[in-house]
Amino acid sequence: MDAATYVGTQRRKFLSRERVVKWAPLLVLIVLVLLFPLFEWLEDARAGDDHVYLLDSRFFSIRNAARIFISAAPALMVAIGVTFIIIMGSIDLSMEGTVSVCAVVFAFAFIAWGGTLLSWAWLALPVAVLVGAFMGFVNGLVHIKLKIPSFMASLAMGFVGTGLALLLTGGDRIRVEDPIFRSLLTERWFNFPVMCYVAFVFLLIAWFIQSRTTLGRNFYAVGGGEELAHASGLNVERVRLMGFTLAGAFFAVGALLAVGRIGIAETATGNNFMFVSITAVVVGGTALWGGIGGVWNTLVGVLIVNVINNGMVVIGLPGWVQDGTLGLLVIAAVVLSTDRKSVSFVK
Amino acid sequence: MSFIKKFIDQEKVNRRDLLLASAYGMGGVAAAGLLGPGMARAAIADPTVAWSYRNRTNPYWNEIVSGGEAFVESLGKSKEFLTHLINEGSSEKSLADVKALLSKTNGDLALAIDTNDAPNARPVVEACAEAGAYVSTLWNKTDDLHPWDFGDNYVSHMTWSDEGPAEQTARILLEAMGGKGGVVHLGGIASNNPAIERLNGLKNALVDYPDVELLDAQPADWDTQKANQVMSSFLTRYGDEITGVHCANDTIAYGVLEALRAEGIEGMPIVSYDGNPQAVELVAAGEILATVFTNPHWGGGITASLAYHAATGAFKPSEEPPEHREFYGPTIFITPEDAAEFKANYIENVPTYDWTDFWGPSNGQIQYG
Amino acid sequence: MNLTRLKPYLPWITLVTLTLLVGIANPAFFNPVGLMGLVADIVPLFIMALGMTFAIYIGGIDLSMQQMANLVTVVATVYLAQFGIAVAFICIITGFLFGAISGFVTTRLYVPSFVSTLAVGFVALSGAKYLSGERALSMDATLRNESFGWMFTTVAGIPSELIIAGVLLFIAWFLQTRTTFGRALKAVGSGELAAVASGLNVDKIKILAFAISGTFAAIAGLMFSVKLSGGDANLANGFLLLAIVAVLVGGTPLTGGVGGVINTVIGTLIVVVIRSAMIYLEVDATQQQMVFGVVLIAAIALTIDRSKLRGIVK
Amino acid sequence: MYQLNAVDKKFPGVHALKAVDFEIKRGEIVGLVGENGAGKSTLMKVIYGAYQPDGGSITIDGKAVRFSNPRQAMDHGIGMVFQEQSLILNLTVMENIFLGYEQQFVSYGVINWKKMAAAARHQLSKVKLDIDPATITSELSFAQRQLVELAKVLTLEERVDGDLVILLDEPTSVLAKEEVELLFKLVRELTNRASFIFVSHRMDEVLDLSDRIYVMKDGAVVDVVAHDEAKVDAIQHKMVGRDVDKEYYREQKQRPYSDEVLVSFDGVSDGRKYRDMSFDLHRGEVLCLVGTEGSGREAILRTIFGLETPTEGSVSIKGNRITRFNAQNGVALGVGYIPRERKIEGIVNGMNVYENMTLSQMANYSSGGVLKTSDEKALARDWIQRLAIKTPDVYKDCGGLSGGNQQKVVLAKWRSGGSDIILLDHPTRGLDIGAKEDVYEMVRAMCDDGAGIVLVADTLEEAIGLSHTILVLKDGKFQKRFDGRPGEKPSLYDLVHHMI
Repeated sequence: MDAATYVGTQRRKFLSRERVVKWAPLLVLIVLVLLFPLFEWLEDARAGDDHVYLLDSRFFSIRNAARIFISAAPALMVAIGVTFIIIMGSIDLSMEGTVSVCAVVFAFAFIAWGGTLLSWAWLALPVAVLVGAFMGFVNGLVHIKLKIPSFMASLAMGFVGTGLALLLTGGDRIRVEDPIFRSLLTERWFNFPVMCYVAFVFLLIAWFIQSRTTLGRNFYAVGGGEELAHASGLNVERVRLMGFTLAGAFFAVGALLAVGRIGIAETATGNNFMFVSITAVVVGGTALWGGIGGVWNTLVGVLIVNVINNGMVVIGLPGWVQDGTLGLLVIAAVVLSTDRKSVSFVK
Repeated sequence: MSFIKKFIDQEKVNRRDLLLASAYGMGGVAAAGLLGPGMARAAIADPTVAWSYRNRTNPYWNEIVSGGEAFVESLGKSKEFLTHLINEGSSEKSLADVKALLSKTNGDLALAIDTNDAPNARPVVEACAEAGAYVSTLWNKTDDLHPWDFGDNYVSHMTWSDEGPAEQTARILLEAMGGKGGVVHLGGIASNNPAIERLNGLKNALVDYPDVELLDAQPADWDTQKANQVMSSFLTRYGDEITGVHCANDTIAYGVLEALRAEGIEGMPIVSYDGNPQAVELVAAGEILATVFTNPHWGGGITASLAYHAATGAFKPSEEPPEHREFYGPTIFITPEDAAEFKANYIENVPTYDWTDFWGPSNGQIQYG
Repeated sequence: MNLTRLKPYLPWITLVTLTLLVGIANPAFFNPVGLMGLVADIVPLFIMALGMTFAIYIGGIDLSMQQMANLVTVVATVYLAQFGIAVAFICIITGFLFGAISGFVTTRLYVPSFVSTLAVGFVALSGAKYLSGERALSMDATLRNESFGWMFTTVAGIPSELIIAGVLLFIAWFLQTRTTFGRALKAVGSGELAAVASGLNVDKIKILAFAISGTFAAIAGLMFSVKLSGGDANLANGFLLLAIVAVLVGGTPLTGGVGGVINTVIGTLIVVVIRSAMIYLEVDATQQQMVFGVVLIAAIALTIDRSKLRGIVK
Repeated sequence: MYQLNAVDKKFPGVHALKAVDFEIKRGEIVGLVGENGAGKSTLMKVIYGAYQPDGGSITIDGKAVRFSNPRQAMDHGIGMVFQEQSLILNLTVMENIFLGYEQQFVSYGVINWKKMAAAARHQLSKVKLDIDPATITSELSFAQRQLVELAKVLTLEERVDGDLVILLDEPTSVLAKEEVELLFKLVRELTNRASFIFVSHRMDEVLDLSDRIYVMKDGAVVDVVAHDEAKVDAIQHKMVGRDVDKEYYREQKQRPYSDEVLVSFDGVSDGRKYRDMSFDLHRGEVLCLVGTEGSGREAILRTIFGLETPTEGSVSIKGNRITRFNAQNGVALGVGYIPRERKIEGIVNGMNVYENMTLSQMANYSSGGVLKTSDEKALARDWIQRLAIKTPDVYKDCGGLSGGNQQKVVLAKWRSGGSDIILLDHPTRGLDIGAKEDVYEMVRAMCDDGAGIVLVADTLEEAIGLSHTILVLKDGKFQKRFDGRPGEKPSLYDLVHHMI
């Protein structure tokens, strides 16, 4: 008997458990998208109005899709950044600080260098991304060189970031009025503002990094088995450092889109990004213990969270119910997209 | 007031303090003796002046701070003389910071404070009275807490009755809507007093406009980004039914404006509150119909000034009438017609105030309903 | 003395060094009354950190504590008139139940505690908003003093709040070090699979750990509510991150099984010293948060015992 | 070709390597044996660059070299196949093979997956493994993963100019017998490509495969034996410095078991790993489950302990039919489980000796939930003495004990709690001879005390030597039952015949 014939090859089943779990987040998203119009239909039906399910839905419309995408775009960028970190099995909680600093630095530079994209002020865009990357780099250095677990290192770096943004602005908010920059929001192609396309391009870039570059694949290697990767000759520290730097750059892109959406850069620009982005990543099916998931999962996760938020207002849920409903739906989404058989225990 | 009566009153106050305060168990007269002057302390020659507020990300608080700084400069000191305590929206930090500062200054403190949340006012005031410091509060306090229950140490409380002004801006809005259509309200943090009052203002106005429907009211937590998202969801739910927007403050209005801009909607009637410089610009440009200026610069300065002058003994709060201890702050309406004038008077040239004219611009004693 | 022998004492050393630094820069810091007050004031934060220790000790985290405390401030304020001091039991039961739900979602539904507790926290927030009618409520002063006035008295010169904290600390310490439950917690934190293979009911232990952290959150919320004489759905905001930081700085790493409640005492004190140092050393207000972050990194770098992190630092 | 000359390595308090001379020639397979702690793993770490020697020199083809990390060693043609499987399970096979060396497939920053797949196929063909290189590694069997691992090391062939030296650290520990034979066949064929250093606890395998055998003891090489002169006894003698008992498996101590049934399986299936399983375990019996990896042996153990719920049939323990399967029930009925993953499932790393020993029976050492620590310590001291556990005191963290002593702590945990149904999953895996003998001694002692033992043995010899009864399984199905009375024991061939 020969080695090849003995160990043989296993055929993968078409509808394996892995596959079902893999597509569960998308399924959840679709269900949610179909669910909210159902409530609208019920409401109108009870009032005795004509309402064709989906067709007459205000939620299920292109205009609302655009609104959801607008609110999702900055969060998506931040969530993509943290996705890389979570794939490595680490966590990054510094996004609120980094986003604020990048937004503020961008606004200051943009205004100082001309205040319109048609001048040298366009340089403020790459400068902001560089600043984000630098903040991520420092975050990574603190984590790796001081051997502080990423949770604590990034949490503390988040404080530093927010503090730095406050120091820079002294509490002022900076308006970015340039109509060309603001066309991110105001200019629409095929019903969707430019910022949606920008976000999509960066999503593709992230996907490219994840699937076609050594760095991206190394994230998975580190997340799948850090010590093993190290033993295979991988410079794990370098991969980690690059990961945090890359995440910082994506946080910066998120900051730019956030400024583009509101037209204001301030210390509070970064608020709320932490829990939203991490929740989105997890809801999308990227496991907190690393090695599984990716940027498409994150897209689905971010959309789930934003669809829930938008849908709850659209169907007229009272304010106080919304938090709890979000909580319950998040649990449901994570439960459905976790392959329970593959994890021995969860903490 | 006779000497005897005064003494008895003083004793009452002390006993009440003994009951209410005294987390250290050193309340009342005994503590006063032990710690130094305490309640008996008449005057502090050179107290530390501090302002405790929520954060620096809201222009409103920056205005407050600028007032506080203007006041210390009027004393011939540098801006840096003013100590800042920022609570970041945490009542726990607010109280802890005050306690630390009291301990550091040994009670030689004149404190102006917004306690972040109404319930937090009591422990803050009690701690100050305990240490013999002088405190003036702004905005948040519970209805059962009064300066006159604490002798001289709780100098004053200033707040704004937002219901009336909010009602007036609402009327401007409803008129602009032609007295019909649908209005949405984006509120502050739901449990904050101003948020409640401003919504009530709108509701009061709506009584006279039966053809206008209040489509929805959702909290936007004073936050531009949240307001932006809530507004775009409103647009989905109500679409063209929305013909006017009532915002609880200016930062919310910014988010609303951007949500409308994203949809290419122009000329939607909007009113807001606070009168931040940026909002005034927007009023001048006609993008916002009206906002209410509460003169935070003056509020910030005069609150610190009251605490300071009480501390130095320049006036004795317990001898002042109730309307000098609990009073409403000033409100100024800003509409497109007077925006330019307002801008010239209040923003481009910050007026120089007489910080010893404590109650000149104030608006009467606080009424509890 | 070499560094390895010093390691277990690093949190202590950090605390003492920080205290001395602040004290030298501004001797007023050593005023005993002020110090006592400083410590008494952090009791709610400390109790919350104590609860958090249980969640982190088993290798999880509890992000619902702040919202739980918010809910409890409302529950306490709303039901004080009706139940008097018995409202404390309602609060504690509320905390226990919500914590148990977090634990259930984590263990039985396989949702990582980072997400499950966050989500349960949202549910608690909804409850708080509903119950409070989205308003700030205040307690009736007489009722409050009748039922909870004792919290603000002193026993032999020591504030009752501190005594409560001490009692809770003792209970937590006893639970952790002297009981089968504490031993089981350690086993779950250090080697969950071995605990399963030893026949321990690991799910039950974890659910209980989260229930305990919920209970402590409730006690913290109750004390805070009484202290502030009121409640609303945002009252306890700002506690969460500080409580986590306190636990971590004390030397209980997120990996579980190491550290414990005594570490949390030190951690909380370190956090408080850093925070009051800002005021004593007159750090500019706009710089405080940044300084806090930097000092935090230094403190964590000093206090964590990396040899106990076992293997990789994630 | 590759030489270590008087290499020295010291750690605080330990002289791990004492002037070790070591040499390997082109195309040679060199065995490396020694008891735990003899310095084998230190020596290997020096060879593949994880440790830097304190003294002596390393030469390749006469030229002195110095590696500061494994990567530099790899660049000199030295590769390592790890004992613990070192593939990253969430990556594809080809990614694993080229992990850390992806650069060759990258142009303009982009990985060319087709090119990598082709290269990976080439590597896999060296180990005769015909799988899609894009397969996710977790979908492979253990045996397949072992081959992928070897293929990964063989990439050095293309990458490095000189000759290859490949270290195989316990490569057979997770493989079933016939898989081992296939691996050996492959290794012999591969000697035209590389030299091998083979480390194993299984003496027969080392003898079988190696051209020369280095015997280590106490950090020094005590003998180098050529293949033809190698004798198990002689080598073991040198390793342990004493004679190994001929009656290795304590057959003379095997006594007949009683009629009392402890565990009874009647037509049990778990729906996945095994089907229609029926057997009885009696008091005093060692019942051994024999089969290849994946034959369902472990799943049966886990069912008895209560970690898995069967879908069909009935399980009775001491006459009680089990309806709710959980570990607490199992423990309460006297079942003790000694898992294969000793460091992960056996002991709690981070808890001390007495804490580990009472973990399963805390109720006995507490009243009202409060622990009686002095009783615990007394228990621990008693069992430390009974089983001769080498530990400075009862406060020692079990993670810091040697493998054999960890195993003794686990055994003490169950035995001290009165468990009389003991499930042994590879109890001697990774233990040196001395520690193995201790375990065998304990197995006999437990039987004498009236315990019933279900064993999944590390080797077939062990299975034959220890058991009263052998059940052979294949693909989750019962094949054949053998009676193992001393003198009538089945032969290796009998078993293998039914296994494959």
